Amino acid sequence: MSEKPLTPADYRTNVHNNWCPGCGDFGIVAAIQKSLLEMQVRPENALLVSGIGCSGKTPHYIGTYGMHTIHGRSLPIATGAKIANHELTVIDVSGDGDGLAIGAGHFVNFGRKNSDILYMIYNNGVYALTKGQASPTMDKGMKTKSMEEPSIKEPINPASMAIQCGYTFVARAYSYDINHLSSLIKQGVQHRGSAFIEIMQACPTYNDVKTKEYFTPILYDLQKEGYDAVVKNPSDANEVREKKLAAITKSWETGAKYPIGVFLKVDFQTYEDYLKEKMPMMKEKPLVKHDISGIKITHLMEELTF
Amino acid sequence: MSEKPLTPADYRTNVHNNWCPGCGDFGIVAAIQKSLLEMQVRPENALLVSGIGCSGKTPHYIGTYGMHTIHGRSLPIATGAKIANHELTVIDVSGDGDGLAIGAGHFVNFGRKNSDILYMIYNNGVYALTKGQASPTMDKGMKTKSMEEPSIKEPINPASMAIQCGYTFVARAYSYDINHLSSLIKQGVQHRGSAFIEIMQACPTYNDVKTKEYFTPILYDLQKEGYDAVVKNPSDANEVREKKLAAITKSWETGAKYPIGVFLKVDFQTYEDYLKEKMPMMKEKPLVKHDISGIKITHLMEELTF
Amino acid sequence: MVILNRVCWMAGGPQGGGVNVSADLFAKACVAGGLNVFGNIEYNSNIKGEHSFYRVRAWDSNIRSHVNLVNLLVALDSETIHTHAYEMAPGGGIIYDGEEINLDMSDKGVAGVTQRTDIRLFPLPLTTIVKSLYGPNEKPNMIMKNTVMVGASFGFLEYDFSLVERTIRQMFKNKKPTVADFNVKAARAGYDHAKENYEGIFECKLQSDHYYDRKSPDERHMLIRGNEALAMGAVKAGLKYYAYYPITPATPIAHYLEEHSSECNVHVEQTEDEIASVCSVIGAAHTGVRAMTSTSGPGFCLMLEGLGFSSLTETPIVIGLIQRPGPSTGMPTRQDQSDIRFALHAGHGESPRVIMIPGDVDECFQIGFESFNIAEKFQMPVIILSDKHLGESYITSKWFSEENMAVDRGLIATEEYIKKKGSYNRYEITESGISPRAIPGTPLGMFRTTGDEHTEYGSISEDAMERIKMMDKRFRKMHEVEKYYPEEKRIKVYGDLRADVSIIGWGSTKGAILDAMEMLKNDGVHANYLQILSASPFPSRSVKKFLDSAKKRIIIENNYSALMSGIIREMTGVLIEHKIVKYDGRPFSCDSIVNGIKKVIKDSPREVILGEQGYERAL
Amino acid sequence: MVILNRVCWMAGGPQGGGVNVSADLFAKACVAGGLNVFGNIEYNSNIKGEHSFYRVRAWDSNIRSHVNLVNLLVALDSETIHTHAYEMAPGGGIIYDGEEINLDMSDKGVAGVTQRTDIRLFPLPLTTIVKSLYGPNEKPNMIMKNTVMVGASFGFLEYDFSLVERTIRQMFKNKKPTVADFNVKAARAGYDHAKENYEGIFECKLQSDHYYDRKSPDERHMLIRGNEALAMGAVKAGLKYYAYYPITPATPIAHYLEEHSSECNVHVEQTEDEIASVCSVIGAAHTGVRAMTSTSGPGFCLMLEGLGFSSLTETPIVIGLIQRPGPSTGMPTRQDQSDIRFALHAGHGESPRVIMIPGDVDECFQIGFESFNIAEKFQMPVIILSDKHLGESYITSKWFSEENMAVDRGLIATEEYIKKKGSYNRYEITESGISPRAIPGTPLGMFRTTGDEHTEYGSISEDAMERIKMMDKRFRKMHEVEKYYPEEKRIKVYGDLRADVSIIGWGSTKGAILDAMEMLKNDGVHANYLQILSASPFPSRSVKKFLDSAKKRIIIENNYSALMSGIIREMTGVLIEHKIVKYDGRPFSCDSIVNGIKKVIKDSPREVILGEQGYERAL
Ligand SMILES: Cc1ncc(C[n+]2csc(CCOP(=O)(O)OP(=O)(O)O)c2C)c(N)n1
Ligand SMILES: Cc1ncc(C[n+]2csc(CCOP(=O)(O)OP(=O)(O)O)c2C)c(N)n1
Ligand code: SF4
Ligand code: SF4
Ligand SMILES: [Mg+2]
Ligand SMILES: [Mg+2]
Repeated sequence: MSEKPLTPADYRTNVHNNWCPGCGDFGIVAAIQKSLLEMQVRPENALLVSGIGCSGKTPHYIGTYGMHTIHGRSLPIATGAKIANHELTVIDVSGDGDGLAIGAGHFVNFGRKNSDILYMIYNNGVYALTKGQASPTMDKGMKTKSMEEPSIKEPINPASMAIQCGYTFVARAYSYDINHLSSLIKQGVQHRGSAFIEIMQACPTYNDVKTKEYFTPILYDLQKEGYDAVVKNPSDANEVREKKLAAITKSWETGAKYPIGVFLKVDFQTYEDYLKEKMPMMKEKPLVKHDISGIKITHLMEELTF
Repeated sequence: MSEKPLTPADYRTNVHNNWCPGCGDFGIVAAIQKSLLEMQVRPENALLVSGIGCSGKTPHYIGTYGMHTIHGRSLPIATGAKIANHELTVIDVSGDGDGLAIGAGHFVNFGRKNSDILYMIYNNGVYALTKGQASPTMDKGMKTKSMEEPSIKEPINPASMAIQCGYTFVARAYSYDINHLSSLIKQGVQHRGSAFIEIMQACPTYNDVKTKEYFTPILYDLQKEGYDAVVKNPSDANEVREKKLAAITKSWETGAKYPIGVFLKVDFQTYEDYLKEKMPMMKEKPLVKHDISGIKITHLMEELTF
Repeated sequence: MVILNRVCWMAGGPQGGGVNVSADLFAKACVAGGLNVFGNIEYNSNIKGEHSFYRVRAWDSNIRSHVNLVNLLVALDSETIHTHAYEMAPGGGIIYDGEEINLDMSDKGVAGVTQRTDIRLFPLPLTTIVKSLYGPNEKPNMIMKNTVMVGASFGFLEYDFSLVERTIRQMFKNKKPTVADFNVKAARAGYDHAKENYEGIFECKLQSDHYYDRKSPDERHMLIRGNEALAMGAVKAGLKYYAYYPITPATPIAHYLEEHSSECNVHVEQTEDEIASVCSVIGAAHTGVRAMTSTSGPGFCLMLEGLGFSSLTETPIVIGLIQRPGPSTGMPTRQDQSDIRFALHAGHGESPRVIMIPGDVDECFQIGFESFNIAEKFQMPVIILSDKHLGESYITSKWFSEENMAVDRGLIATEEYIKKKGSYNRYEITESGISPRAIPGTPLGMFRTTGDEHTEYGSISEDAMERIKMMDKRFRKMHEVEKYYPEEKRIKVYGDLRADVSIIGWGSTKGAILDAMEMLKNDGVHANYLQILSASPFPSRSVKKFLDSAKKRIIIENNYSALMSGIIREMTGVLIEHKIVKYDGRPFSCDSIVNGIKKVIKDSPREVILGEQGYERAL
Repeated sequence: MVILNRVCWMAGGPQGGGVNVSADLFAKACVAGGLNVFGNIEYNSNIKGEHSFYRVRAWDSNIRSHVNLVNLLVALDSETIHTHAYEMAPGGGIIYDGEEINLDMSDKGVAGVTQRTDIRLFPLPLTTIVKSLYGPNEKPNMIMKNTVMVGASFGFLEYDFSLVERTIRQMFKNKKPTVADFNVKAARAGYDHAKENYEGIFECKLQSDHYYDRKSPDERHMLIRGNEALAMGAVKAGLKYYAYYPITPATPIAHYLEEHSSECNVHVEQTEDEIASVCSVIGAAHTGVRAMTSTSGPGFCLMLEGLGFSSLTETPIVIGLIQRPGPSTGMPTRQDQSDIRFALHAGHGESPRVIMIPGDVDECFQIGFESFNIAEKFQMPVIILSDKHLGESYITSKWFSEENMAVDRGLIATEEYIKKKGSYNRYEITESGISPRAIPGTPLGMFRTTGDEHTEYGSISEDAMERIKMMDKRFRKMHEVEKYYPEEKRIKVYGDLRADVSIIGWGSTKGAILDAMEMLKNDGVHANYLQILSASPFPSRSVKKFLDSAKKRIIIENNYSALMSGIIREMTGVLIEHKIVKYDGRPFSCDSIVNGIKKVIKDSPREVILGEQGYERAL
């Protein structure tokens, strides 16, 4: 391989894009591409995994390896991929139905592992690809034009839930702010451990409430306002607890001021670090590079011989 | 039916119980029976739903209606039952594997509805019935005698998670403290909306770390220490937020002092209230009592006629 | 030559561009005039922009399928013209925006319409017409072009405009009155433009009130889809709880019920996934209400533990399985019939179930109703196997008869019953295998059910003899189902007993097969047709009888491996010699079936594989 | 009369009471002496207290199943005696705690042992013996009673005690040395007590080194279970990632691999559910490692979307499906063979897969290995269908041969390959249907896969012609599988070609069938037996050939509806006249099969249903 610097073209594909005009997803694709380019992650060393939904189509438009998988299951799939080759940059993207309805169990349990994957949920409040039913993030009392009646269920707050579930980098972004989002993606990829970004994604077709006009006046950048999300001493349980509570508090803000930016960052040992301790050969190289020809099982048979 | 007062015998069954000697589950059964008796809930008007696990066997030992269902799915099953007959007292009990691993998605999404069900998780840190693997509540670094290596995953804190997910009554109890537990069960049943009780359940067979000896010295009763869990004005969003944060903070306490008791109680409109508003006949009587013979669909055909 | 009351009309264009509304209007206006209509839609798993189209066949006689030829094409964009030019009937016409679309595209290398000299182009000045509808200070809404084109369609067809107007007013009756007014105006402008500029040029004509009299009470017709008919059957049966997770093509059932939730007192729950859907249905059914869920393949994959639990615990649930092409996400908005074996064997262990297969909207309604009686009488899950084509295609149908439809809830253990008996065992071993069930809330009926194997009382048992008794009990119920729902009801035979070819089919192929049989008859080929309406219990004797007396046997299936032929061989021993299959994600048209059958008659191939655009491969 | 080297020994008692450890010791000590052993366990879905038992058959010749008669019963409680008295062989003996259990229970109305005059009771003074092992200030541990009883067993059998001692030391080698010492002491005490008090009284004897020479390198034998053999095959194949969610009876595979994780560099992941198990396996396999999961019915229900995705995206995964009785939770710790149709048709849509069915531990090992080659060469899911009986029963087996086992990873698109080709299409249409796959990390190989139908490039396509091409491509691979894994490998035939009866079976019934055949031969009945090792691709021609040349055909299955007979009829047209089934949650013993076959020969019933305690029903 030539090692000349990568260009934007390296992150594109020729696949016809059929998202609606004005969809926030375009911005997300651009931000992923921008961040990979800026980090000079080689396309062959990145794997983008997605579920099913409008959001699910993302990998088709990005020139890395990609898996457009099944509804709600992208996280476990990404998990397996990461363990098979922990040198890959693995990014998982889900819709809010994908990740918080059918996939909620994986969302919760993935948080427990601190595996070095960046997970992003496109929060558009609706099941877009199935034509606009309420997703679990839709506000109670809210009604879009495609709904018969307003929602009567409390919404899930994805960022807050991620903090609760143990993700060690938690942020929120806005699909139309590509620069800010791509900077968060870079931080998320570079973070060692499980990173989560909730992306407020405009769906002009089905979500006629949470539009650009809705968001623009209320968004503010946590970091610009001096919010310090970083745990200085990860082995200080008190500091961790305080920072997490502060992060949850921030993530609950609504109304006239709606925060984007980083809520929490704490550096713990990653899941992959633990596995390397356990399996000597994984420390040397990723599982995928192990030579599997000619394995002998004599010692296993010996054990069962009396 | 004779309406003479109910006695303990009304809540028993003749089913042979095969839990291990000393299992905390015995205390839970006793507490459920005691609370139902004290509330004089008629056995025919209560439905106990469970999943699979040692915990799952609970309904067999209690003289109400009961459903011992499938692993991780007791909550959705309970949900359907409650809507079919909202006059029933519906109590759902799960194991921690049941409710927080395979069933975590339902746990999260049930919290959104404020349906009038009491949900209890038996937190014993292990998958007991499958012989002692770590459950999602097992502490990181902890190792029971049945495990090969210590757990390398962060635990889920069920009470905290319940607060995060929108349950409107959240408490923690201890399986060997039958009086306290049964008082919480009564509160949970009487609470209008989704109630959650995390029960620290001793499993002497597989969890040789979190034993009676472990718990006895550290447990303290929140209410005895004057902790006020009740939201006075549920329409005051600030008070709700403050109380929830305080509840989360409390639920995170560990070490020398470990709280049991009520973390949060807030009274919102229930899911069933909303449905009654929507369906006129449900206001009159539960769906199960509607007369379904001789329904006419003329008006539906009329609509499609041009 | 005038072709009267036999037109295949099509609208095509980008998704979200108004194809559906235009075609709805066209179809409904035809129905308003008493014509028979069959309409089917092909669209992508996409929200906006991809090409979609909607065919409407309006006919004087009772048609039940589409044909591949188009007489009149309304093209909302140029892609539509190039995509569909090949299927235009000779003499057919294409309506499009002459001011926007330039059809001289030979230099761009686009094949298609420019090479057809046998069709007519109707380039309407749409922008001009739409602008003319507005006042000088109003901003013209170009979406009105669609209405103009529908209006023009009726102009070419010389249809009675008052029917078009009435339909528009009915369609927009819930909007501001000006909306209807404006649409009428636009349609009229198109209508007039066509009449004025192309009078007599187009050979197809539509007349109203040809086939049936919409005013006579016994002759009332609806324009209905299979999904709606199914939902109506369920409402009629007393459905109280419907749970779903959105999935094409099953969602429309939920949306239909949601819209009618208040008036029908049916609760529709959108759950967090399909596991929760089926489980909440089990909870509701256990608690005594009639409850149902519907889904398509991916969702059904998630329902199997629930299905098995329902069968083992003898809880009566109904599941609609609306097929689409798999495996995996496959082709979410397309047509396929490949889940029949899956439905039969879904779930671990051996568990009795009933699988009912409607083939037309009337059967959707009947089965939508009857499934609940069967589920409750025999206390087992009933799967209704439908598909995208049956579920989403529109057809004119007489009003359903509501006669002789009695709700039968099966054996219920009431308080009185239990008192009389003295004790209550939920899973009492009986001769029929059916045990009266107590509904929670019933005094004295308290029992515990379990997904474990159990005693009559309902407690867990691992005893070998109890196991045998319980397995036998549950399977005995299948014999009872066979009596209640006898073979005569599980098959239908159409056509002469003595026929040249005998067709076997199931589900939504019915419409195209029946239409094809009529076409074949005109060509001197006499066919008969056995429709299988149940996969479990399987009508083995009737199927064998039919097959044994057949001359040339052809199975027709909308899947790759002709799954039903395997079931038939397993159940009857008969190997059907010829297969006609289609697995390209599209339904059969009647003309493609005619071609396939002719191929079989001519060359006797083992298998004919059909596809779009006349694709045909014989093995 | 002395019965030499043919003993059926059983230990029974409450779960958690030491049955397993006792029986392990007994079995291993027999193996240490070069005897053939078959051991199987019956236990409840319960942790402590319910009755469980463990049979060990120790034999001079190659046995592969249990028989229903017991020669020597070690009863840890009185329930064991009353439960198993009926199955004692005449002349058999029962060892129990004579100081605790009073067998004169006639007044309590307990039937059983008290009515058997043809067996011997060995009431040992266990408390006294155990106490005698301890010093005056030590607290005696009564669990030692179990070891005393095992020791006594060998005393009755006059076995070489040094083998018992050696086995104890090996079993406890990871504990403090005093543990082994103490157990040896306890066993010795039991041994001596039996020898001293009952010398010559018991007719069965065991001698060491009878059948094979454990010291010769080619004759090394292991005591192994199917689950372990499967895991060893997978390790040999280069397994790197194994995911699971706990479930009986599949968990032992995971535990075995977990124990060997560090030395074999296999990661074992306990996921949050079975959906995550199969999905993470897909992710790992896609990323280039050999990956597997195993489960039982309830878990398999949750894996179907993953299975379909794997088939459609051509991702090579291996799934072990270890059957247990369903439906639903059923009987979690018991035996059944009823998921074969489910495995065949699991998942919506039509998706190629391979289903391999081991019948003994050697085949578990072979298939555990070969499944990965097939999965990767043909890029599709492979299901290994095993069951509780095969997975959890112990058997002596020669060391597996590791000869001729080559890892074949199929077509991989390396950087060089792609460079040479100039471009890369992941789903390139090829004659074989197989397209080289690029592993993430490979420069130039970047592609996007999808569960939607797709183009060769891997992007979503809803085009009708692309669909046909892709379906054809995927199914073409099945033909390639048939070549690589030919019919000769998918069946095995045992016995004479010209036999009185021809048996057809699959999976774990193999051991009992082979043993039954030998027993029948002694009775003058000549049987042959066709073992089916693959459900997909199905060995239709070979099965038909075998059936066509058979005189009397009997299918034997551990399920209710003889599912394989349906598959055979579907695939070959042949209706097998006789069925022997068992669906009581227990495996066949060889003697029950002998009885079943004799019944068929005598009365020619359509079906014989067998159960425990000699239950037999003929239809
Ligand atoms: C098991 C399963 N159930 C249902 C579906 C249908 N389905 C496709 S996309 C989708 C929802 C998408 O919503 P979301 O995840 O929010 O993504 P968005 O389209 O909003 O980006 C659903 C339910 C499916 N593909 N698989
Ligand atoms: C789908 C499915 N997967 C796995 C199992 C096996 N299984 C039975 S109980 C159990 C775990 C029980 O653990 P928990 O929920 O914590 O309950 P406990 O036994 O500790 O009370 C599992 C995994 C099952 N029954 N169903
Ligand atoms: S429906 Fe919404 S989310 Fe989907 S492509 Fe259109 S705008 Fe984007
Ligand atoms: S294993 Fe644990 S949870 Fe299960 S019955 Fe025994 S003590 Fe109780
Ligand atoms: Mg969404
Ligand atoms: Mg537990």
